[in-house]
Amino acid sequence: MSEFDQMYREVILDHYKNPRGHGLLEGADAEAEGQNPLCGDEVSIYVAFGEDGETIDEVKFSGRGCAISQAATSMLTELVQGRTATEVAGLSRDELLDEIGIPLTPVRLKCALLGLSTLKLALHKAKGTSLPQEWAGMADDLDLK
Amino acid sequence: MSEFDQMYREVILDHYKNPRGHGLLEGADAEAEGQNPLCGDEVSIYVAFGEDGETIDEVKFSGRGCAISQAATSMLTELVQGRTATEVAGLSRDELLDEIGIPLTPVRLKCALLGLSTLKLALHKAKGTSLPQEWAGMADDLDLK
Amino acid sequence: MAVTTETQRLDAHKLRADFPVFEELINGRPVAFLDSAASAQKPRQVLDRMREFYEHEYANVHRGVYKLAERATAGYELARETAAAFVNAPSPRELIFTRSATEGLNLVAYAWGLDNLGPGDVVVASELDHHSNFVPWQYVAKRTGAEFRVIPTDAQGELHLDVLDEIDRAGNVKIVANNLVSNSLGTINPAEQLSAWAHERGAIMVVDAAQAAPHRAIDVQALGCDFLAFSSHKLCGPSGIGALWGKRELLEQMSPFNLGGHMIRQVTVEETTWGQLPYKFEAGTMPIAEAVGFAAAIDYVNGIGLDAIERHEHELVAYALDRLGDIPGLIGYGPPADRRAGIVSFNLEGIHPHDVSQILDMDNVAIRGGHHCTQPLMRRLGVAATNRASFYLYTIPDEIDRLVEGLHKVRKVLG
Amino acid sequence: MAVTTETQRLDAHKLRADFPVFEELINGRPVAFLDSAASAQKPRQVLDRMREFYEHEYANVHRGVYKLAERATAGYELARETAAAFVNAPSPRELIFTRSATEGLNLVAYAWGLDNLGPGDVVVASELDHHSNFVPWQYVAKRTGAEFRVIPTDAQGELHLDVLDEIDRAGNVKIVANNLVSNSLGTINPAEQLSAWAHERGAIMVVDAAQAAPHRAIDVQALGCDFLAFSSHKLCGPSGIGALWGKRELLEQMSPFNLGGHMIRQVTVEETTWGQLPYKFEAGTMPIAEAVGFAAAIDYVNGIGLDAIERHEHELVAYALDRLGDIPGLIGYGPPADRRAGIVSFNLEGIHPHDVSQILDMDNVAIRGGHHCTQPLMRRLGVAATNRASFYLYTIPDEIDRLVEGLHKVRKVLG
Ligand SMILES: Cc1ncc(COP(=O)(O)O)c(C=O)c1O
Ligand SMILES: Cc1ncc(COP(=O)(O)O)c(C=O)c1O
Repeated sequence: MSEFDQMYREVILDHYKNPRGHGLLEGADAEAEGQNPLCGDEVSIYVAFGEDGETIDEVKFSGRGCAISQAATSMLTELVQGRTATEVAGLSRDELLDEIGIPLTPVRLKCALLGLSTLKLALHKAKGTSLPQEWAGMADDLDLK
Repeated sequence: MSEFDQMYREVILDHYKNPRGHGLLEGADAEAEGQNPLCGDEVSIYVAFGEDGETIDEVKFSGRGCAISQAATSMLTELVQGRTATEVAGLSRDELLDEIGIPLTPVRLKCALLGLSTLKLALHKAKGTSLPQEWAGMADDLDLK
Repeated sequence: MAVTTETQRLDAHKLRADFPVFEELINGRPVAFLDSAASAQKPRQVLDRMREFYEHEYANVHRGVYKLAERATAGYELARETAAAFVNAPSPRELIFTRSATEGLNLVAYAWGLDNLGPGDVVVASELDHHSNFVPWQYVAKRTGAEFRVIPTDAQGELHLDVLDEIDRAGNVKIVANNLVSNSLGTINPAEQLSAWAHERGAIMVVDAAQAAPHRAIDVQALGCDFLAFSSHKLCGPSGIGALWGKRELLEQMSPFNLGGHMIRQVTVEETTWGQLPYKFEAGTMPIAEAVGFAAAIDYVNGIGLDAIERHEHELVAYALDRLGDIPGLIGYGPPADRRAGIVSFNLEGIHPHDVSQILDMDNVAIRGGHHCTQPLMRRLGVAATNRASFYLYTIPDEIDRLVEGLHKVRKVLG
Repeated sequence: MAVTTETQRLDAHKLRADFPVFEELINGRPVAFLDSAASAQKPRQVLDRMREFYEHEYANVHRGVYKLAERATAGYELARETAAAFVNAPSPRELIFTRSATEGLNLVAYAWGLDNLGPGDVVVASELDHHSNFVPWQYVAKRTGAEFRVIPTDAQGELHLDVLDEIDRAGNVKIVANNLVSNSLGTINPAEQLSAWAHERGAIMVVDAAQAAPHRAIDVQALGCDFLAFSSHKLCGPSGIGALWGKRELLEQMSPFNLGGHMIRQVTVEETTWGQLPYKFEAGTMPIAEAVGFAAAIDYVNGIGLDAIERHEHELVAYALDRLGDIPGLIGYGPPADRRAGIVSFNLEGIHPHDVSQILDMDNVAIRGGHHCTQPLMRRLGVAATNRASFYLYTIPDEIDRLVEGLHKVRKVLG
């Protein structure tokens, strides 16, 4: 497989062109915004919990940016659907990166993790907890709020 | 002749160890001080004119510094003795350098020309004229007053 | 018999042999390096000279009387003469080595600005300026209570000079800062005109020549400016060094900027007096080998001829604009070819510049996507970022062809 | 079984083969380079790495997504990690690249000092400090109305710490600045003790490690300081780059110093917000290849081992002090061998240091004569200048023998 096919492989392009979970969520239970100041990618994430106040019932995102950030965020919405907030707040970056399944340079890694970092912040904000050490570094590079 | 013999040749050492014109001159007609801030060499020059107010009757110097600056200033006092102020104010640096007769690097050149620069300033001050362009650059590097 | 004064042409194919970076092939092809506006590649001549300097002439400069120190000092001061002559400075004493163009501009902002600005004063930059010639002025204005005003640009990225009248009414104009060539759009700005306007008001004119110096002959006396900053790394020299030229009277009146070894005359506990120009502004150990490499780069560029370089880039821009015009959905920015330097900036409708440069990179075509350190300009253009291809003396039309091919592919994949 | 933890020895004769400068022979002998305290020579490993970087990995760093930009960014950021680890910084984000130690100290003086000092405050340096760690504090104190106080030294060049009580009564101590190793005398200063004293008073402690970092292991956490500056060129790395380590909380609270490209988050005409650490303090194009060379030098020095280097220099100093003791009319300065780094400073009675180094140079022995950028110390010692011989990992006893021989000759000629 050529470098090209690896990076913009079919599934990435599909998520980029037909993003899942794209849109707003009025009255979300958790939400946050993230930006990658290096390239201007922006994403806002909205989460609605189920009746248990724990299960992720619905997750939506809006934003603009490169194919990697948009596709990764779209894939993320599928990945976390139905899981618990606690579980997702602790989700490892590798789980998402495996799903994305393309080689990423340090610059592009930040694009790929923009959505997940923002989602984590949304969940931690909703729970009143703070981002774990491992993600705080990422939050320094990305503008999360 | 080795590099060594060239630089600290007999005549230089002689002027260094037995400086001519060393001392002060009370009530001098012209005087100035110079310093090489790069190495701390210092020299003060005093001139007495003859009755015509032009001929250099006596010239003395005091100061401390490296062998080159002290010997060069000593040689200078011999060189200008009996000449007119106008002549010496226009003396070319090469005339002194020929007399010194040793190879000089840019750093040591400033040592060698400290005395002459100071003498020129003394004469120009006495005449109320200013240092010519060519010497103004040297005066920037040396602290003359 | 008529004398024809045709500009010398350069042979980019031949010059490329001087640049080791083109020897590395990926899938049989060298990099199509179209990001020289960010930083240029280095010829062997520069690298060789630096190596030779480190191997045979290196020591700390000044004060040392031994042979290595003498050689190092001679190399460093010859570099100063070379850089001063390159911009036609009246004297090498007015040429201060800095880390970069950015540092040169900061030097003026701090050392001139902190002492000479206050409430009621106005500092002017433009929407077209690089952050390095924008943020320092904004910052020093804020620190001193002066006002910061910005000359806007039109949709093509040319300055709206008619706004100057209004700026004039805002207070005492003290500083006008502008880039000679815009790094985002290639616009060539009217520095002479701005200098004259500044001087009529008793203001100083600061020219950011970071993007101009590599590409066209610079003459500080003809520009009529008071300060001019440029960088080595953009003109085939090493990173880590740049130069600031300033008018002697101003430099002499100014406070120093960085303080420390070598820039002093006398230090006592009570007081310190400053050394002569240019040392007053060169505190501590300077980029010594870098200065020597910078001079080697200037020699290299001079050897080719700035007129030849300018002409070469001009031809490349015309060719590129022509070829890019064929790509559907391509939005170009910037003035017409005859009013710009070797830079083309564009977007592909609906496609993020990062994806464009990523896909181009897969075919070893290197361009830059981003805001190019000109966020105010991006805002004016209504975009977050653009793609930018920029050319230099080693650029060949084949690289532009590869860019165009690549863009077609981008559209096919992501369009 | 007892474990012996003998310090590794280094083999200076073997290491010399790494340094091309020693290949040039004059009258059959290489330079006896005894001026490493001013700047060190460079090993092939460093020069090779820089060349390789320029030939295969060079582009401007950050933002670029193409291969060369990626490689350059990786090289630059790896260099940051290397430099941060070298001084045991808690995080590479706290490691800011600068032009030199001097610039690092100025960064703190301006960016921390301008905002945090005022009348009633006290800034403290010492008589032993290099101008680069003296003049910036004096200057920023003057600009802000704070008081500048200096810890005096005794005749051997050791700090009179009993004066601290009096300094304490002069006002609110806000900054204590001191060098870890004196470049003029080799004195090793009590930085931990000064840090503790500073912190008891709510002051910040700034350590100038320019002369210490090449010669002994540095641990910013053990020193307990707030800022620490050092230079590449003194530890076998290229000129044009240095590093400043600072405590994260302080760096985050501080204003930036140089302003421009890359150090911003968002720029608008009204306001600019700063980027994250360390970029907030790295405006414009940085010394990219120099950072990579700096890291190669750190790797080189680490490969030999700082303990081995320290031991080697210690042996050389003891040998030199012993041999110099035989020269009639020689006046030595500085503390005993066991309390100093690899530097010996002396005068020959009645002979100007310039003549000493000039005559030594004729036999290709390179030492430095001058005030070594420590005029206040020279005043304390009652001299205008001293001769200084300084050692590094490639120094061999034979070079000290040549120095001693040369000094006998100086006395014969000029005594
Ligand atoms: C103790 C000390 N501090 C500061 C400096 C300044 O270092 P640099 O010239 O690399 O900025 C030096 C170097 O001479 C030094 O020896
Ligand atoms: C127009 C312009 N000004 C200033 C700069 C800053 O130059 P440097 O990064 O070399 O300091 C640049 C480089 O990007 C530029 O293009």
